[in-house]
Amino acid sequence: MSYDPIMLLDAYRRMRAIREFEERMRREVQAGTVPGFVHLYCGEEAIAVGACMHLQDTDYIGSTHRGHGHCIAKGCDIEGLLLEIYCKQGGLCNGKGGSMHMADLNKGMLGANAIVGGAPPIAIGAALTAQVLGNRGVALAFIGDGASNQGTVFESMHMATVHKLPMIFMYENNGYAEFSGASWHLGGGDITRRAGGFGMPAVKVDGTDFFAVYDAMAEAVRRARDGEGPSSIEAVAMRWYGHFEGDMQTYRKKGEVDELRKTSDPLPKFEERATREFGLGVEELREIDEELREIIDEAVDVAKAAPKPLAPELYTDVYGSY
Amino acid sequence: MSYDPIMLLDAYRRMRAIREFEERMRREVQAGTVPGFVHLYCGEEAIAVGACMHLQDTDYIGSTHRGHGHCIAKGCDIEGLLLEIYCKQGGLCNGKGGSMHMADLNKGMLGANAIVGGAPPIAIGAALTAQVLGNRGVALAFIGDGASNQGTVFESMHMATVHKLPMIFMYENNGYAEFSGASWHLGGGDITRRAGGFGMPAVKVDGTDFFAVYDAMAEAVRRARDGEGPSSIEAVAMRWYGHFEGDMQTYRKKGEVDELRKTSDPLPKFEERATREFGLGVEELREIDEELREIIDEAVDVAKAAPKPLAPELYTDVYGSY
Amino acid sequence: MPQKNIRDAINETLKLEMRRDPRVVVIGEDVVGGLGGSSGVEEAAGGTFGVTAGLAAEFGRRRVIDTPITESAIIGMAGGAALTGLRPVAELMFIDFIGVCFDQILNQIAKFRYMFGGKARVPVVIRTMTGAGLGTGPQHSQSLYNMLANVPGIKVVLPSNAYDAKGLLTTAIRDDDPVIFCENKAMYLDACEVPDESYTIPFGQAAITRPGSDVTVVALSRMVTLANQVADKLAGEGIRVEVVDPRTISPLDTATILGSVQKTGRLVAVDECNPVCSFASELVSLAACEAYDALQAAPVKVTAPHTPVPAAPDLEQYYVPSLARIEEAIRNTLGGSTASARKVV
Amino acid sequence: MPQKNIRDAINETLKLEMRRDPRVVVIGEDVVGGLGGSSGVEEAAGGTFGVTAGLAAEFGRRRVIDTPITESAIIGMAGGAALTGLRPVAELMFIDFIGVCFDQILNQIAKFRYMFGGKARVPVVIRTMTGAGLGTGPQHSQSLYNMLANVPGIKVVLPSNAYDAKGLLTTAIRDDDPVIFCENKAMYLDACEVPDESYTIPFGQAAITRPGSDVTVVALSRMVTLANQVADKLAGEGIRVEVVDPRTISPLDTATILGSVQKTGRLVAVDECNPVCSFASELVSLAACEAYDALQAAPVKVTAPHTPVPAAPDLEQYYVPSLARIEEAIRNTLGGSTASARKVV
Ligand SMILES: Cc1ncc(C[n+]2csc(CCOP(=O)(O)OP(=O)(O)O)c2C)c(N)n1
Ligand SMILES: Cc1ncc(C[n+]2csc(CCOP(=O)(O)OP(=O)(O)O)c2C)c(N)n1
Ligand SMILES: [Mg+2]
Ligand SMILES: [Mg+2]
Repeated sequence: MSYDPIMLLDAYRRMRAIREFEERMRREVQAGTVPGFVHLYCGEEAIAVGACMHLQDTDYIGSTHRGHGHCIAKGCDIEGLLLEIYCKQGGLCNGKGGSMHMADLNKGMLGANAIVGGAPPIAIGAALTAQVLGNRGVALAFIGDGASNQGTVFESMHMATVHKLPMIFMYENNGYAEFSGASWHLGGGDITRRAGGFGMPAVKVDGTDFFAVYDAMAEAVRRARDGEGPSSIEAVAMRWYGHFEGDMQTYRKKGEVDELRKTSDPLPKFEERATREFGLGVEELREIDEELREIIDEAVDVAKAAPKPLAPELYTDVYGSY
Repeated sequence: MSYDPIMLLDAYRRMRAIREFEERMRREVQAGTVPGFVHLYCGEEAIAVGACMHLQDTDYIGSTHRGHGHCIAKGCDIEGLLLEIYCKQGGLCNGKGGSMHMADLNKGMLGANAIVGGAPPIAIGAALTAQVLGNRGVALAFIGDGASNQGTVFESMHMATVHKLPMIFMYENNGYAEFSGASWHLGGGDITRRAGGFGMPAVKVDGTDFFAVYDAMAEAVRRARDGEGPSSIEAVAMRWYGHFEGDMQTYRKKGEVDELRKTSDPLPKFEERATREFGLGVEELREIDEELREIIDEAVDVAKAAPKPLAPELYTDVYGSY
Repeated sequence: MPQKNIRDAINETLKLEMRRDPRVVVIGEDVVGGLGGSSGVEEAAGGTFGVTAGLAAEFGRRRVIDTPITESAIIGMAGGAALTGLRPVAELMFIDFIGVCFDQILNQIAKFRYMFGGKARVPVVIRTMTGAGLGTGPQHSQSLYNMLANVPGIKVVLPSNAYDAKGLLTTAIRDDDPVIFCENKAMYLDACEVPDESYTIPFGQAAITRPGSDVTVVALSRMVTLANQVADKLAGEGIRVEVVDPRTISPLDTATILGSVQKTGRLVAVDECNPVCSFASELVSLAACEAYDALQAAPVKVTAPHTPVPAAPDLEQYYVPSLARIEEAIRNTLGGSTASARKVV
Repeated sequence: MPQKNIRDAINETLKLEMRRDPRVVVIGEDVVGGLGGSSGVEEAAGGTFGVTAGLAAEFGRRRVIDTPITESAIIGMAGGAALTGLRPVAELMFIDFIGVCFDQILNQIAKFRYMFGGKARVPVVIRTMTGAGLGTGPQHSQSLYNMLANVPGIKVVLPSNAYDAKGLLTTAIRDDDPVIFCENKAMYLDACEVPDESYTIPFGQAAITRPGSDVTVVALSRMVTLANQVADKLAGEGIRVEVVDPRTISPLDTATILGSVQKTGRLVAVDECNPVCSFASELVSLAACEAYDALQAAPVKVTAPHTPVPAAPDLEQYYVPSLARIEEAIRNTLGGSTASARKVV
């Protein structure tokens, strides 16, 4: 496969944006400035970006409680996201959604979702819209390894096969669901084999390898756009941090994450190949790094300084018409 | 495999009882004497009986809206069943359950269930009890082809594999879910392949062949009792009648059922082999037929004549203690 | 004007709206039927009770969409389709099945607009069947609309006749918010005059089906029919019963209800739900909090008891509010009391 | 007597009951934690908030059962186990997740005994977390217990302090009916005196946490704490507030509530549920129907508004009933009215 360097630069920018964003969020949570539960995406950047590089604003994604990375990969505005995480006026959802319920329909982002397994049924609805309108749109649901056990997820896969929906099930196997390991909670099952049982192509890839995700996704998107129905991709990439910020992670052996950082960091992995094989310049990547750091610094400042929603807003937006 | 003739006689008796019972119910529904929705089991007798011949009263089954056959196969009292279907005093559930909710815990029958996919989660609970108490008990859920698409069913299979529960998933693929055919509603999926994806042994058998069901079940029960975990069996046997009594069945081609009666009637199939290979006498089978006809005739008379539940019973049995 | 029953009025409304707007699609189990069947017939069902009959023939299977038995996926898919440009009318065959898909209603569809800061439109209608009385037992006879009225973000509609069914369903399909449309399964053949052309009935506007000044009876769905009958009977005795049919319970026309109570000073709330946290309790609470000074007697609730719906028709008849119990409640609140109806309940 | 917080009181109760009866098992997501983890640690969680900590060490994983994320199977399995001889205590992590397993509660567990003609015993407890105030947003902050109170066949318990939590949970585990045990997530660290030994508190028996004669405030769970504080404050002004904590809302101690209203003539119902068909509406309805003659003023409801729970803490503080709103309601029903608390709501 060959890759457009402009696409690759864009992909790098998005992965780096996620990394910077999440590392900053981590420090902010530790400093106590962020309300609610926060679940970080570090280590899994290549999944969201490898997937979303194939999608337009008119394609849709359904997300999870660990949704920051999906939002950034799908092109949501960084400042809008931060304002939302800080629950401020002008946030993507005007502060009513917060970290676990961020959405941006204009960018085809159907919402983070604090109900595990909540998003796939919604995402197949977006796929149905594309099918009925015949607009070659596709929809994708990000689904955790833990979420892969939820009945709603199986139902969604099944419905998608019956109706040959233009749908992609992107499983993010990050090794854990809360404080339990996937090797246990998947029982005798295997995400990919289960998906295959529903009669759709199902592949397993290295989720820390942007190119692996991107390639698998290319075929899944082609199938979907050509009306051939749904596909499943299981991307394996351990999460670097706890289930939520504050998790003591006693279930992990010491040094596991240090090891991951060394051997499986999606960013250096990408950079190595992209610079070696596809001519990206290390220089320009560092410029991107710098630029993103500034953007995020500024956006965090803006978010912190922004006004809180006013009390009467509690009552608005329940209905479109009353 | 060799078969105990006493067991075979018993199996015949149960299958014949189901057939007589259901044919009689059909005439009664047509005569307008039966309240509520009634779903008949004719054509599928070998599944319930092939399964239940391996079970004791202390083993449990979860059933469906099409539950008469399961009840009879599991040893529930015929008169108690009829009283219940007629919603009379003395019915298995004192008339509060009716055809779609009959249960008999003393016989290990956890209830017919009018919620499609409702029973499997309950059945794995019975399997959990057996596991925790270490009593070598097993549980089995009957699940229709249509029900096999319900999230609760997938969740139950998964939970059973994770905990290696002594559980059997007995899929009754009778070709249709209401007015839609299984070849369509299963999409690209296949019941057995899907079950296999969860990591349990999964086999497909001819559900009109008692011996095939019985043999598959023998291994599944052994595994379960020996603590090796759950199994799935898909037994294929078309239903002879409509989804419910009254269904016009325009989705079926003319003559389909006549053909089934000729080629795939589980009773003659059983009789042929049982008399030829295992020494059952045609004479004694005819005596059983006669006897059952009388039992059912009498029980229907009893049920029709029995007193209705009295108004105050509306208010009882909501709680054990108030 | 032509007479039409509720089933046909709903069917006609679906057709009119699908003709009017290509984004309207119908989704559900056996809304057409016959796929995968051996006869190859085009339509084997048209809905369990025939409500969606003929839709596929006119609009094709791309817009009239059969599904497997998988309610979470049905409702979620309808919600997701609504978020992204369709206007789905999903069918939840019986409201009792809400348990297998409740998250998609409670936490997803109902909350999208709010969670997303007002930036979502969620034009989805969920048609479903409610009500006891047909001997269908504990899992096919419930009402449960009280639970839905409790959920912010959805609208809840309960038509009591064919004319209202058409007008309210038209409004529901054109509305940009999620609507649960409750069809009482015992009423499909109830007929009245229904115009052929489209019309809308606004949400949150109660109908006074019997004007009166002695006592206010608020009733819903099939209970309106019973309340009207009792009102007619008592009119013969000179008792002027006002029957108010809210038609939509979320939003609720509190002004009309309170206005009536202010006039009559007496309230009987008739409701097929189980009593605790029921819609009847809500009505009584509304009157007690907002029309306290006008009340001249204790309000009376006529509801199902705190029991599941029994399968036995002989018990079920005592489960559902009856003419006798409604009449007794009216007499009670007027100060009299007939012993008769108390016998059983 | 030792001081214990609610978390520890519940943990201790589970241990005592598991020691007492080998049929008691605990089932839920990460009630232990750590299986399949790389460290091999014995217990990585003990419940999200540590409520089940140490159980596995004492009783082993055969009785303290971790599960995948699969709530329908968890709740159904617990129900089926209860039908067949165990006494499971299942954990539904947040009550908001009820949507993904509601059928197993609504149509299965709650109805077994009735559908089966009284021949089933269903000794299952579902522990779950309710309540807003921690900034956890629309899908992790709901109350929803009103919906459960509506369902015949289950009992619904909401302790307001550690002493009650222990006594009520003991009763729940020993009860042969399904019980939903609602733990307010903002109260786990609230402590009071709790004996070390086992004791039971009967269901359907309200506690009067503040005796008074001017106005009755009925409150639940965390709202009891607020109501007590307001009562204490107003006592300084000579206003004698009686605070009634029903403790169980199904069954409900109507006698104590009505007795109090009969005495005071005034009712304020405080409830964290959304208002329509809420438990507050049920309380007002109870008083209006059954204590009509005693009422001296319109009852007042203090509830959450008809909106989802917003993520923004700055909005959430107006969502949850507050000291100010309770105080205002009390003054209103007493005839006075302070403008202050109205500002926002
Ligand atoms: C229906 C439901 N059940 C349980 C939870 C609690 N919970 C939140 S995240 C989570 C683990 C999810 O694991 P996984 O799907 O692997 O996603 P990850 O956190 O690893 O990204 C759980 C159990 C929930 N939010 N919703
Ligand atoms: C949750 C739920 N959805 C839908 C229905 C309506 N319904 C009753 S039986 C049935 C078909 C079931 O098909 P299958 O599982 O194949 O069983 P069969 O009738 O063929 O024995 C349907 C859709 C229901 N009772 N419950
Ligand atoms: Mg995970
Ligand atoms: Mg079938």
